[in-house]
Amino acid sequence: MDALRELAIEYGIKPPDPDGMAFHRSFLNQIKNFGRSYEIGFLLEYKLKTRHFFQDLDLAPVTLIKGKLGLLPPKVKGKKSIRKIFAEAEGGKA
Amino acid sequence: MNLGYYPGCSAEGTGKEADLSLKEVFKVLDIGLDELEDWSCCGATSAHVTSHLLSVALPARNLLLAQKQGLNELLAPCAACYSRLVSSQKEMRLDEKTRMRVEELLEDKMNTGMKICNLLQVFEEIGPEKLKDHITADLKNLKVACYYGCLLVRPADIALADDVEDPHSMEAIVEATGAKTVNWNFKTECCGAAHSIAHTDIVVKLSKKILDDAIKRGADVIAVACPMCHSNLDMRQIAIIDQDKGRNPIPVLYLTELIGLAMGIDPAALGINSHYIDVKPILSKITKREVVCA
Amino acid sequence: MLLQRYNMEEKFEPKIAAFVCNWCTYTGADLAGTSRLKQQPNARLIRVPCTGRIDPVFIIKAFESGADGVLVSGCHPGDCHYNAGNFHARRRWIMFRELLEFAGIDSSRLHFSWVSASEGKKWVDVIDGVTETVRKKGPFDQYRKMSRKIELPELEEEGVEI
Amino acid sequence: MRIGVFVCHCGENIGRTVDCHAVAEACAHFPGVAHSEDYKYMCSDPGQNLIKQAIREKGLDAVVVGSCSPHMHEKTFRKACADAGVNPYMVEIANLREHCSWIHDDIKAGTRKSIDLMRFAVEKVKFNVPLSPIRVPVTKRTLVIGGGISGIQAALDVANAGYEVVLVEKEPSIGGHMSQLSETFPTLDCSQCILTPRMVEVYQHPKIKLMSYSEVEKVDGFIGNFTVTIRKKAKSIKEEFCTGCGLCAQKCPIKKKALSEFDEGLSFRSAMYVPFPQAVPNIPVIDREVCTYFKNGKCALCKSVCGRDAIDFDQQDRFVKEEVGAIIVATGYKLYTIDKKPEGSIYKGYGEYGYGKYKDVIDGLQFERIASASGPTSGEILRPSDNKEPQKIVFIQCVGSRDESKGISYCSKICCMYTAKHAMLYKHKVHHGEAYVFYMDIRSGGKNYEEFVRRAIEEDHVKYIRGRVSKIYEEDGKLIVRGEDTIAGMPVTIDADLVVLATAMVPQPEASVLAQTLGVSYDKYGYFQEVHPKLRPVETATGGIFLAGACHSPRDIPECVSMASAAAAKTMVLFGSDMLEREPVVAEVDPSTCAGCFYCKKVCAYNAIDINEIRDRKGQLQKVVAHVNSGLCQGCGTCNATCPSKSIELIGFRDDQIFAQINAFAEV
Amino acid sequence: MNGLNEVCREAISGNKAALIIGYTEDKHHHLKPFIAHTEADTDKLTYNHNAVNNLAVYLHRFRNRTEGRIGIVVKPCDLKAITALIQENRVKRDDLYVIGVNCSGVVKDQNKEFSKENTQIKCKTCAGKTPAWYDVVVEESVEFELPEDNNALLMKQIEEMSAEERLEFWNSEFEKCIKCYACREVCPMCYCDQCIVDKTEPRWIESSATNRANFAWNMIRAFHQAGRCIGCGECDRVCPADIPLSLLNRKMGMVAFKEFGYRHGTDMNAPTLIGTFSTSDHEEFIR
Repeated sequence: MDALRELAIEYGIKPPDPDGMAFHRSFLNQIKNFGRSYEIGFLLEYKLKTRHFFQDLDLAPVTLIKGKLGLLPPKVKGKKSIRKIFAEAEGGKA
Repeated sequence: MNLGYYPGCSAEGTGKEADLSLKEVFKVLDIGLDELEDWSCCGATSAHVTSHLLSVALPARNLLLAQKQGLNELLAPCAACYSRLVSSQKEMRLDEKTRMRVEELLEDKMNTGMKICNLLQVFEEIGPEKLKDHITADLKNLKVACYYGCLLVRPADIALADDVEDPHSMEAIVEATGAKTVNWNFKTECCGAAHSIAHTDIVVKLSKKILDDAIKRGADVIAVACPMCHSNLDMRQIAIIDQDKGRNPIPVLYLTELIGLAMGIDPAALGINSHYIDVKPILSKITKREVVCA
Repeated sequence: MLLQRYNMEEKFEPKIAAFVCNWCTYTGADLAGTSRLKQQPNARLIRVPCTGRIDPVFIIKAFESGADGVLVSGCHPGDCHYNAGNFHARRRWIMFRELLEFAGIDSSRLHFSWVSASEGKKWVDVIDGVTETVRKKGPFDQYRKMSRKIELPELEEEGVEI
Repeated sequence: MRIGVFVCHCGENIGRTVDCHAVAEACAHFPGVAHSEDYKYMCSDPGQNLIKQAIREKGLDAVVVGSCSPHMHEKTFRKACADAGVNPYMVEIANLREHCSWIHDDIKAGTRKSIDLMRFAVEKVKFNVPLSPIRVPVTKRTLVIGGGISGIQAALDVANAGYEVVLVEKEPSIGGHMSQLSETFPTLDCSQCILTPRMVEVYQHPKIKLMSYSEVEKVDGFIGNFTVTIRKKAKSIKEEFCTGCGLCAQKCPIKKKALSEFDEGLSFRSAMYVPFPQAVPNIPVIDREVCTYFKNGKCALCKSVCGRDAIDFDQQDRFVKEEVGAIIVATGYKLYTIDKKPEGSIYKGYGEYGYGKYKDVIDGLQFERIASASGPTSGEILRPSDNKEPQKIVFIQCVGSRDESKGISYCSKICCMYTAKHAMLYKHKVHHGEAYVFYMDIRSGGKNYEEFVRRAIEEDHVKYIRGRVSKIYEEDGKLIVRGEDTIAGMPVTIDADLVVLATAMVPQPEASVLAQTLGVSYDKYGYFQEVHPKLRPVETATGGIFLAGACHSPRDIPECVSMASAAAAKTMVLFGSDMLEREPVVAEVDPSTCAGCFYCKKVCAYNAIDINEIRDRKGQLQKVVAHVNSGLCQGCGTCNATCPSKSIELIGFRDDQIFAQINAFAEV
Repeated sequence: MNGLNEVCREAISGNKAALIIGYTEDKHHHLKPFIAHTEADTDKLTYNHNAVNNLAVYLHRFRNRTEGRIGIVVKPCDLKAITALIQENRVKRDDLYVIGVNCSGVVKDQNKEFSKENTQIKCKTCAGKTPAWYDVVVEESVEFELPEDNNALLMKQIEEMSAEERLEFWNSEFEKCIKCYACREVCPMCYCDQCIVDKTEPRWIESSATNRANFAWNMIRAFHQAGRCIGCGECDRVCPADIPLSLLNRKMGMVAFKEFGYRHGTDMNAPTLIGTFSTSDHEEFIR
């Protein structure tokens, strides 16, 4: 399954489930940029991608109060290696 | 005994109480946790559904760090992280080519022998006896539905559960705290997992079934050992309640929170009040154990 | 080397001692015969009930009697007429051939095979294969030399012929 | 020693590529050879007469024949020599045909090789010694272990042939699993109707000694001469007095303490009980675990009601010795433990199917009892939980069987058939009911078997779904069965009232223990191991011990019966002669040099080596040495090769005989 | 910790042992085996770097004796021999009273001082300075400089040779063999009442002084030790011709471990290597 999906992406076939793909892309972008998932950044990107601006807005305040959303992006030092991994994954198709 | 600790992203966000309670409980158990320095995300579902290399290399980076840090056992309390780390390790053990490719990327030799364990395994190792020694509160009035979800039992050769179809290891641990476990049907059903955001409807549908059965079997609370499951059963329960008003909510606790409560640790310290579904109702069922003097 | 032992025209024919079990390999060889499968004439079979009966010393003895190569063959694991004889034999061989190898007997002179009663063809392949390998390897003169009396230093001058 | 050499041309067969005359010439010059000749057909009468003649005229005491493979004519020539007064074991055969003439073209090479082969034989025969076959007396009695259909059949066959039989059954009654069955496939005739007469026949047979409620404790000796120790468990009843009136069992007040084994736990039985009405022998036993008398000395009601004063509370287990010549093992099977995995077992269990958790998830044998007229529901199909008639019933095949992950890789063979039977029985009794069968494959090999399954599908409209069930759980009194239909390629959910699991057949748990007692091998599951899977399927590696029925592998009634008869036939072959003749090719120990390291014992596959203590007159232990039980020894010689001091040798293939051949190699 | 003599005296007086196999010192200050039967005897017992003999070999003398346990002074390395003998049911654990000594190494040559050069090779590879098991243990283990493992080097050299060279090498060694069988006599694992070389009907090993006879003898000896030698190196020590006999045994030991993960004399309950088998024993060398 994963293999097929990966091939589809490789051949640029339009995903039947754009939201799902948007989710994964936005998620991975956070990791590419910050090394760990950065939920706010991720939600923003996702909403921009999918235009579901109002989804889960109700939950946002609660979540913030409960301190379940890190406001600042995480800081991982070894970003170099992570970037490298992504570069390889995106460039070197295999 | 010192244990390598890989918190995983959720520990910093939606699953922070998992992190808090784990640390508290291990303090009581007097087991040191060496947090993996500069750890990064395991890539989670998103990696393995989009790029095979990512799904191996991202966890590999962390394994390598652990190796450099001289850890010989690594605890990944998040079932998803655990699954990714082990899969990656296994793959590199079995597939020379992938391993070399990853080693090249990370510019270091990989030792694929490190022991990785999830919450259930670590508590099995600690053993119910040792747990019992630290139980101070009385949970005998508390009925718990132990929820494993997917990644604690599947894939069989990664999760290494006591029984793929009908696991009991979590029950054993929960019973050690003195709480009662309920016999229910959906302990290994899927909650919808990573669809939480993109397909909330699916998650709501699946999670509802799980919650319903737990309630029907008379559980006061659901115990989980996976932040993903937790946020689906806890956060998404709001939506579920919105859908059919008047249904009564059921709190969802991390295994470590439950143990923490049994150990008489201050609920706040365990992060209890950062749940979406209020946990207080069950706190009332937990009484101080009257100490019997011998 | 050949020339030392034989005059030009006669070409070296290896002597091969084959220890075979009665129930599988010997019968397999019979089958090769009844099927008229031609094979090299160098091997001489010594029939024992079971490979389990074969003492490693037999192999040394065979070399002492001037064998250039030795073949040991029996039933496939699990087919042993005596249930487990060949399993015990196999374990002995694992040890013994390492010992001989270490002592300087080249493994190309010592061969093992499983040949069942139905494997006439395989038996022929084994025999021809072994014969060829040993033929390539040449005569085992080195071992033959070992049967000379150990010379005592002072006798050397007088030069006892060997 | 005067050796005669005879070279056979085998017509052209040897003659074509071997100069037989030259071979005979050459042999004449071998030391020890007193006579050498060649002839066209040695195996022919004139050929044999040549040999006999030469033996007489030249006073030969050993003979070497160069001919075809010993597997062909060794016996012939041995006999010829024996007739002429030369010990048959002083004869050696050189295989000039299969191993020479037939496989070579070059006459020169062929002749040379033939001469070598002859030399080997001559050198060997010099070290041969006159031997006579080992003759052991045969006790013409058979022990049959297990009183199921296999044991019953074997016992009857042997007994009807006129030989005595001791039949040992560990339960209070014979009959085994077959007595529990309702109907039998593919004929749907009533199981007990065909079995009960057999059971009675066993009981009344003058040649059969039936020992129920007994177990084999110890087995000594070897083929033809076994001594078996049997434990007769205390029934707490003097059998000779009991008339089987059953009053004691009726009156026994302890009615609801023990579940009935016969009804597979679906009903209760009293502490004093007869397992089932047709039991043979019809003698009750007291279950001392639950009987109050054995708890606190109270009650003893049975004693007071028994008119014959047959009750004996102080009875102890008794040990009896039986002398037998052959043993037939027929210990049968049991069903795979479906609920949680028992400790240390290789079976993983099926917690997800909720067996033992939900009353209405039952196994095949339990359904047999429910469907059986003599069962707890007297044949009405009612489910255990509330005695209601199930409107929807689901049968699941291959529960355990063919499921590596649950510890069993083999197919239990009978489940496809009995599940079809169950479904039919259900449909015949609950016409409007729905029956579903989850299967992996339908394996209905056997006479009228496939037709039977088709009938279930086509006439009785049983719905077959190809696929596995992932889990079963209870919801509002229904059993929710969730599985997959792999043909439709979609998940299916059935809300059933009753679920029947066709659980795997496994050997009796004590089977492996018995196997060790008998000294026969068994596989990782505990099934007894035959010597040869094709040609000797009912014999074990230990002479005189035979297998019958499901203790060997899963099999149905007809197969059990035929295997039992086969085993019976084997014992009769054994009993055909008063003395057992065996090739004298057995190992022999030289106690003077044996160091008693017992490596020989370790490698012996037949437990043929026992420990012998040598003591002086004062009984002072001198040394401990190995000793070969020539009855058990099969003559493989593995001990000989293993012995470091060569204190144990294989007669007929002694070291000097083999060395002689190896040394002859020098002349090659 | 009590000294050797106290322990031994106590063993005899307390009927823990009927006799004690140990070491005593002769006038050249060499240690030699000594069997103490009485309390008085026990004073003669001693232990030091010169305790070279593997005393396990003397256990065979007391086979089948019934009264009392046999006390024996054991170095960690020699203990393997005893464990092995228990494995092969030559002695019973309960018939023994094992007086373990914490070893500080033993000499090669008793005439020289104990030093790095004069330390037995086995001390380098010794399983431990303390016996794996014992009834009582004595002596302090003192750290000492580990010797060079020349045998390992030699082994390597041999393995690098061609087959022909190897045979040449061993011939040149075996040529020196005078068939005195000291190697057999001193070996705790050679306990046959009559050795195969003494068997004349048929004769397994020719008595003639030929290389092939010597070769045959040494092969048979090595093979009979295959998976059984516990590496005490006594054969090396006593060989008057200084043939590196232990190399052959050591090689067999390595094979046993490589192929079957088996080490003789490490577990008194383990089944022996020869005499058992696994259906999965490797066989890629078999056609």
